[in-house]
Amino acid sequence: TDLEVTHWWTSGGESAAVAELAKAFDATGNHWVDGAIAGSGGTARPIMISRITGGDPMGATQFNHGRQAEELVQAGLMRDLTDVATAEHWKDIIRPASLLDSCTIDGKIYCAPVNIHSWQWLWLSNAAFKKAGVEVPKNWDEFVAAAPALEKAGIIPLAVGGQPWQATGAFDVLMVAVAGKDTFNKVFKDKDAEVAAGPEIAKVFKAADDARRMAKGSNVQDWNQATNLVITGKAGGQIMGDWAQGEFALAGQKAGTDYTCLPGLGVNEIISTGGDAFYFPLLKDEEKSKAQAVLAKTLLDPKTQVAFNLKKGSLPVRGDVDLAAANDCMKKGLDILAKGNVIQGTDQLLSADSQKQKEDLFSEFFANPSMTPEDAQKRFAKIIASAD
Amino acid sequence: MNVNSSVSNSSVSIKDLSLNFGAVSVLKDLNLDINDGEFLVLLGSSGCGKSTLLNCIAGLLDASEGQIFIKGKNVTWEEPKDRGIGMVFQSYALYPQMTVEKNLSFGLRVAKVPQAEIDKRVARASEILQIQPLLKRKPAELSGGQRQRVAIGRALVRDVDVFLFDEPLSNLDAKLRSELRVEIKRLHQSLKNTMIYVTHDQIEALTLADRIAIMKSGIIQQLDDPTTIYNRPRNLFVAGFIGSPSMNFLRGELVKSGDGIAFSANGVIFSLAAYDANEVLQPGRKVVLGVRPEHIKVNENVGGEEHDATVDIEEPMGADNLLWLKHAGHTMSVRVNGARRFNVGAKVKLSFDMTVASVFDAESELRL
Amino acid sequence: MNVNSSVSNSSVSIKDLSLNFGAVSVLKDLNLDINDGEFLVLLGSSGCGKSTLLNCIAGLLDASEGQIFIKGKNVTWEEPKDRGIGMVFQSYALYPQMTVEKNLSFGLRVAKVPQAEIDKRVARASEILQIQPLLKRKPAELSGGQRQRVAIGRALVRDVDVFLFDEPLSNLDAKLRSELRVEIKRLHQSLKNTMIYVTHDQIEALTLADRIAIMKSGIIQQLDDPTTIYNRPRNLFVAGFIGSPSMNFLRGELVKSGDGIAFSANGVIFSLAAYDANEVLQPGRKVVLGVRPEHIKVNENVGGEEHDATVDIEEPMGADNLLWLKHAGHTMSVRVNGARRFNVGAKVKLSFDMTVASVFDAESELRL
Amino acid sequence: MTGQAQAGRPIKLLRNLNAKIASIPMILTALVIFVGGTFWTVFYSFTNSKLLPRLSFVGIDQYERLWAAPRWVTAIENLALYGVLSLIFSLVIGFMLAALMDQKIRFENTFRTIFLYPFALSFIVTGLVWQWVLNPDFGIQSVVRSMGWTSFTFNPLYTPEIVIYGILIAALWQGTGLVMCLMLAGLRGIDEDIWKAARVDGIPMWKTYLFIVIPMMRPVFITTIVIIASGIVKVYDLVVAQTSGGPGISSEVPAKYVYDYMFQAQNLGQGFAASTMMLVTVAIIIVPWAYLEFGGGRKRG
Amino acid sequence: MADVGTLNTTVAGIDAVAPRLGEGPSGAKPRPALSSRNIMLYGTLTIAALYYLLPLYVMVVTSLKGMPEIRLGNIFSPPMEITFEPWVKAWAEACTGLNCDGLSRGFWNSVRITVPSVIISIAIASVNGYALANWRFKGSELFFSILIIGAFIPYQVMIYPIVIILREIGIYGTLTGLVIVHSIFGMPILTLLFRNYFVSLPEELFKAARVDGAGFWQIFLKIMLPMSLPIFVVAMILQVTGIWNDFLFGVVFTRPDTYPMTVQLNNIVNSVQGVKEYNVNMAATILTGLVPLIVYFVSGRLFVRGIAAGAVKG
Ligand SMILES: Nc1ncnc2c1ncn2[C@@H]1O[C@H](COP(=O)(O)OP(=O)(O)OP(=O)(O)O)[C@@H](O)[C@H]1O
Ligand SMILES: Nc1ncnc2c1ncn2[C@@H]1O[C@H](COP(=O)(O)OP(=O)(O)OP(=O)(O)O)[C@@H](O)[C@H]1O
Ligand SMILES: [Mg+2]
Ligand SMILES: [Mg+2]
Repeated sequence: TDLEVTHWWTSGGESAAVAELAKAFDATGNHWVDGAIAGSGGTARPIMISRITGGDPMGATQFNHGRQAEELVQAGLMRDLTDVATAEHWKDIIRPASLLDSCTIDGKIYCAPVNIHSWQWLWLSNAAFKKAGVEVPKNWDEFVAAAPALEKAGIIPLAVGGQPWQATGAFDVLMVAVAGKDTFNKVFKDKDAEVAAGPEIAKVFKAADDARRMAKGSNVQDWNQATNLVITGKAGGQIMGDWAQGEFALAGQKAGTDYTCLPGLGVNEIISTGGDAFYFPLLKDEEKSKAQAVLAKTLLDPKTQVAFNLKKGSLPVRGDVDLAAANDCMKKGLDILAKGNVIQGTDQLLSADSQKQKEDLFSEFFANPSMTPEDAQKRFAKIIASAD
Repeated sequence: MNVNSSVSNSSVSIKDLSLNFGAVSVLKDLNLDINDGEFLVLLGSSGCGKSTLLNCIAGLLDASEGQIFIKGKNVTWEEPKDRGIGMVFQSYALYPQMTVEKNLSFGLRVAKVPQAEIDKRVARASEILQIQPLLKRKPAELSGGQRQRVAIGRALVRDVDVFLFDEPLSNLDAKLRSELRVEIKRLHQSLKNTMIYVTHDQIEALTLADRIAIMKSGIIQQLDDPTTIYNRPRNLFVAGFIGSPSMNFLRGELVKSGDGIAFSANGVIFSLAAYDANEVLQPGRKVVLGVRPEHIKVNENVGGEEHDATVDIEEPMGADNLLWLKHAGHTMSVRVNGARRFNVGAKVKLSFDMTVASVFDAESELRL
Repeated sequence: MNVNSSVSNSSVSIKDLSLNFGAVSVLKDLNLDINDGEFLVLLGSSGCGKSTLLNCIAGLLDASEGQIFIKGKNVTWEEPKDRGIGMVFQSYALYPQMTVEKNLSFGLRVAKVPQAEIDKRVARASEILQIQPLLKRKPAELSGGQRQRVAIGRALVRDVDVFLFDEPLSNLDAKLRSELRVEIKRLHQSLKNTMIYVTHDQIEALTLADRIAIMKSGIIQQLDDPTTIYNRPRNLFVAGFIGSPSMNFLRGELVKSGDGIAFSANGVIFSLAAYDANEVLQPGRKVVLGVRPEHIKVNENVGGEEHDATVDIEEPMGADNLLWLKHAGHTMSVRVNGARRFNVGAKVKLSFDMTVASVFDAESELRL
Repeated sequence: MTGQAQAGRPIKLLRNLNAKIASIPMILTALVIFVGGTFWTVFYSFTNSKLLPRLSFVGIDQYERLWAAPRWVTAIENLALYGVLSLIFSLVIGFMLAALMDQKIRFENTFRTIFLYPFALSFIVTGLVWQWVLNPDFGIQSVVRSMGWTSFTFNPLYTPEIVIYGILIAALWQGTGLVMCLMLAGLRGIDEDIWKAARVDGIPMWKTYLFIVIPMMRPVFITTIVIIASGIVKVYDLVVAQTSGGPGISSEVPAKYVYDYMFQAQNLGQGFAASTMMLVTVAIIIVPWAYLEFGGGRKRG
Repeated sequence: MADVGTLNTTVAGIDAVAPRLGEGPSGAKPRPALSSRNIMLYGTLTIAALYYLLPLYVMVVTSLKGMPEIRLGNIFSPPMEITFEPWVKAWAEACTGLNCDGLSRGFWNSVRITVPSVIISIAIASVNGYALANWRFKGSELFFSILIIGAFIPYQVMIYPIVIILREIGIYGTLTGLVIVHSIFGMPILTLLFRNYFVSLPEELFKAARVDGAGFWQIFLKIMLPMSLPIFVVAMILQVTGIWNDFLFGVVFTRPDTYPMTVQLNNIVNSVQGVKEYNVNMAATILTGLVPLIVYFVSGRLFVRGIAAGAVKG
């Protein structure tokens, strides 16, 4: 049966990963009709949602698991996957458990998580530092200290693309690194505006201010173009999720020799466990419904998980798969995961609305040097106060 | 059918017709009976509502109130095509993409008339109008006069009772205009249809009409045959409107003078002994005396007193010579034979032919 | 300055002027001398090149060949504004967003004339044209006649030697046209400027002109004063063009008849004893006889033989009555007094006034 | 008599029935989509609808939040600046080109085609091309630098203060051709005699244009302004393709705010409130114009 | 004919008085080709033309270069080595997600969307314009005013209600739905164009046809349509380019297998594989714009004429 699957994985590494999913699904005798929508989640999600609400749903669609599809589920537009999940014992194999919690609404499971993405990585170009004549930094502070040297060598210290979510993500990463897990949870989970206005967060804004200064002159839009700056040694480093690894891999670069990765910015080794999940709109067609179940199953199949996540540069959602082929960075991530040093991703904690407001704030903050950290913090606190 | 005895002997009959465009009332309680076979001209200056009236008769505009009968039938709410009318427009309104033949036959084809019948009628119309050689041409390849002939033909083929013309000759130059005028007259003499003809050219009105309806602001001022209209205008407006150059008007009052009545203005006395209706004239009344330019004689006494005047401007027009004279404080136009020439400033003697003059009440403006 | 003795006594002088639009030659080797203070009318049918000639004089079109002198100065290459001309257009060409006053003064302000002088000239022009009450209005708020008066005013304030008018009255209705005609005539009498006036209305030409130049296809057919043009047209074209309705033309030949010469057509003989130039007429020559409608008398002998005719159409026009008669195989128009009425089909007797008739050579079409 | 006539009087609704039937699509569009859709949107702007519309009213909360949002304020400021500039420049450039084209020039067709062709391209394409031409690393800046002026800086798309001008350049490139066409049509409609009268009066060409011809072209200008203005309010694709609103939020526009909040932020209420504000702006400009232009009903014979 | 004879005598008569040409300038005033006026005129036009041509030039040149050459820098320099690789790639090979058939699929989708949308939207709008110009009824002007104001409403305002409406009728995501959406949003400006044009046609023509007995449709089809070529060309051009270039509706109201070319273009341009392949992007951009460009080049002259007839009324 043909099943149309929409997603926004269109960059080099991403589409290679999708190909794995498609291959696995096609192997079950069905057919994966690819509905890639380029741009980013921001572009693609509205299209997916309007198709679902417009009564022309696809067979399956990618969302960041968390709160993006909450209302669709509440409106009864999404298919209940509890039967598949029970049959496949998802409760037991999926780790961390919070991933499945994010898929659960009123006790029913509505999505199949496929990977864990963590944001808390600093990617550094070894070549760039060599050219600038400084050691490859081991943590954020060293990186900031090395910035002048990089600049002198005509290298942009920190690559940040123009897309608003990149600036927001970088800030969240800085927050975990600078202020720690508790503050992070207080702000985003408990929506504590006082903390958000407090001295801890002020430090984070100070760091963000540094990052902003170091990011001047990036002149690129897409995250992978920014990554490309690092790959080519035009930029010193980039704060980006683990998906950036796919780009390094595609460029044939090796962790450790060509580039260095610092989880938690080398300060606080904590990673967030956001990620992607597939949702299945409610379909009238019996055949397709069956195919949906097959797809859900296939997605969590151990072999698929390995193949997909290796290409994607993300971590598998089940702890029982063998990831011998994983590279250095991935292994680091797995370690942290095993240690349980995890936090939930902001996608899971905040509504899309609050996320958007945050994006507006930080994209402005990063682009506009005349905005003081203090002002930005005030606005940040306001957003947190009204967040849901 | 609403056959009504009061309208059965007239071809087109309009009862209490009013028409408003929004708040503007264009036609006001208009009544008009047009006889079978009559050539009626609607004459009036621009904007007086002539076209509006014609469009009402044609059914192109809906009357606000009142009724229209054609051949005794109440057609107030009929579609134009069902009224038995044909219409000819100022701008010809030929269908530019069709040949003359197609133009003529369009209405018939729409009405699904059999082809043989169409051919016959087109042939007849084009023979009457002598446009056979043009049948295969498109309107753009015709001269103005030819176009207008085709436009008439289009009404002709429809074999209608009533022809409506809306200033059909206004777009033509003077020469063609007078030629086509004669043709239309001839057409009417041979077809003997009822024709309603709108114009603002008084020459057309005078030459063509059996009767003329003179309109002003949506009201018919006078409805009479051309001679009556010209010689016995009902009121000041009609008197001034008809005739070129205009009738000369003198404001003054009636006085007793010897045995009869006379008119006095600016201290000059004009005897009205010869005026045709002088029994109704009473001394003391404020009146306006109207004399047409051709009824004033220069240096040639036709009875009555003579008046001194000076030639101000001379306008030779070929057959006629138009003089503008200064006489007792006002300017007067006088038409003399084209062969008689005067110098500007020359002193002349005027003699007024009162048998054909008009006297109007100064207040009601009606002819006495 | 190219003062040239041959042109110094004329106000505008045109030498061998030719003008082509691409391959089309519109004016052909045209020569014209206009005297100081003369009112010259260019008369011709549409497309004959009148406007083109006027535009050449104004400098709005470049001549292809030839020269133009104004007041003795060769202005062939001058800009319009430096030629000492003012121009009045058919469509008025007023600047719509400016008040009348601004319209009048705009050219002067651009030319940096001192304000006091501007005021004086505007005041004078508006007094002459009696448009003082309109000075603050915009063109859209004026009637056609008022607009044309302002357009004349715009030429007036420029204090120019030569006025050019391009059909200034064509857009007005008949009544206004005759009023403004008189005004222009009066203006010329008081200003005594040279005026060149283009029209295709022969009444305007006849009444206004000191001399008329009749044009056809870019060539001047006759240049003479109105009386000569009317009574002694140089050729068939001019004869047919001037006069309304047209001169009646009869084709035939000259024959001997008794003591003198006569004209014979369709077997009918017209004695030419009274013709003014009958000494040049030789028997046997193919000629065209032209008689104006007002020179044919009905049931009234003016000498010569009488001819039988039948009334075909009668066109009463108020002061006159126009008869279309069938006479020996052709139609003839005759103008009689408006009071004389005839029935269609009535038999009448015609008498031709040969003293004012014209005889044209059938081949060269020139008047004999 | 009158009775008879009334009897014959057909039902008003049925007169010209065909015309009414033929207008049904228009009537439906006008009523259901434009009026209905608009009211629906305004109505739901008073709710706190998130991903799906729902009827939970929150008064004017959405509006308060809207006007407190720096991004919205920036977007409005940008729109005002962009709107005024693009209106002025389109008219000025379009008119000047039209005036030049009206000088009976040779190759008129060629020039016209050149000026008009960008209009055939979408804003997406326009945005991409100009993003490329203005790209500091490849485009004009780098070319000029490589010619020796190494300190030359022309990087509008990555400079928040002037990014809106970068968008303006692209918008003008795309749109002035049409304006030129409209103006040219207007110029050709001016009575030949006006030009002649002005020449006889000795008025220089530029003064004739400025004081006589332009005022006469009022209707053309109105039509043109309406066309340009309706495009300005809706500007979206161009910004998305060229800068995505960046750098930061410095090239945001209201239409993008609406789209982002409706769909990306999944806050329909906020998006509806923003679109209602856009609507109000439009209404303030347009309703008086539409009333003047169409409300009175044109006079016809 | 008479002319020749008269010409000679007339001219001869005047000749006797005045000698032939005097001194001084004669004939047309010489106008040098390189007058300062012409230099200004053509200079300005040429500079403007360069500004308009520059992006097209850059697009074409870039699309013919290989990536290494592009990275070298100068976007204005002509390609040292012409390669059609990017074109091939853009047309047939570029990937979005797993689909690597470039723009070719989108092209046919665009054709399938554009043709019916153009035809139907013009058909509806022309009938509207005709009804508004010639068959006014109570309220017709009101609906028209609403329509015109509607032209200003940002699309975003109405997308949501339209999605709901289409869903309710059950044609969301179908070609029919998209055609309806295009017809709706093309309606205001097209109706305005047609209405203005039909108003400018002589009303007497319409009256004559009514007297001839033709009804609503007969007058429209037999009398009005044949006279309306210029305005139909304008409408056609506007709609072909508008619909072909549309992105928002194409993306919201279709599904991936029927994505129009613009959406594919956006996908290709935004599906960055490592470094941006500017040459492929430019080739794709040109390919996408090709259809409207050709339409303009072919019928541009009629466009200007139609604009003069319909859009700009006095
Ligand atoms: N559709 C309309 N709406 C409003 N007023 C109109 C309309 N049509 C005509 N009028 C007005 O009605 C009056 C009469 O118009 P109508 O066309 O009948 O005049 P007319 O006598 O035919 O003039 P003309 O000689 O100029 O043709 C005019 O004042 C005109 O302004
Ligand atoms: N710009 C032009 N290009 C080509 N031919 C022209 C041009 N202007 C005028 N003509 C032609 O020159 C001839 C004379 O035109 P002109 O305008 O002088 O006629 P006119 O006597 O003024 O006619 P009307 O009485 O209609 O104003 C016409 O046949 C016309 O077609
Ligand atoms: Mg009328
Ligand atoms: Mg002319």
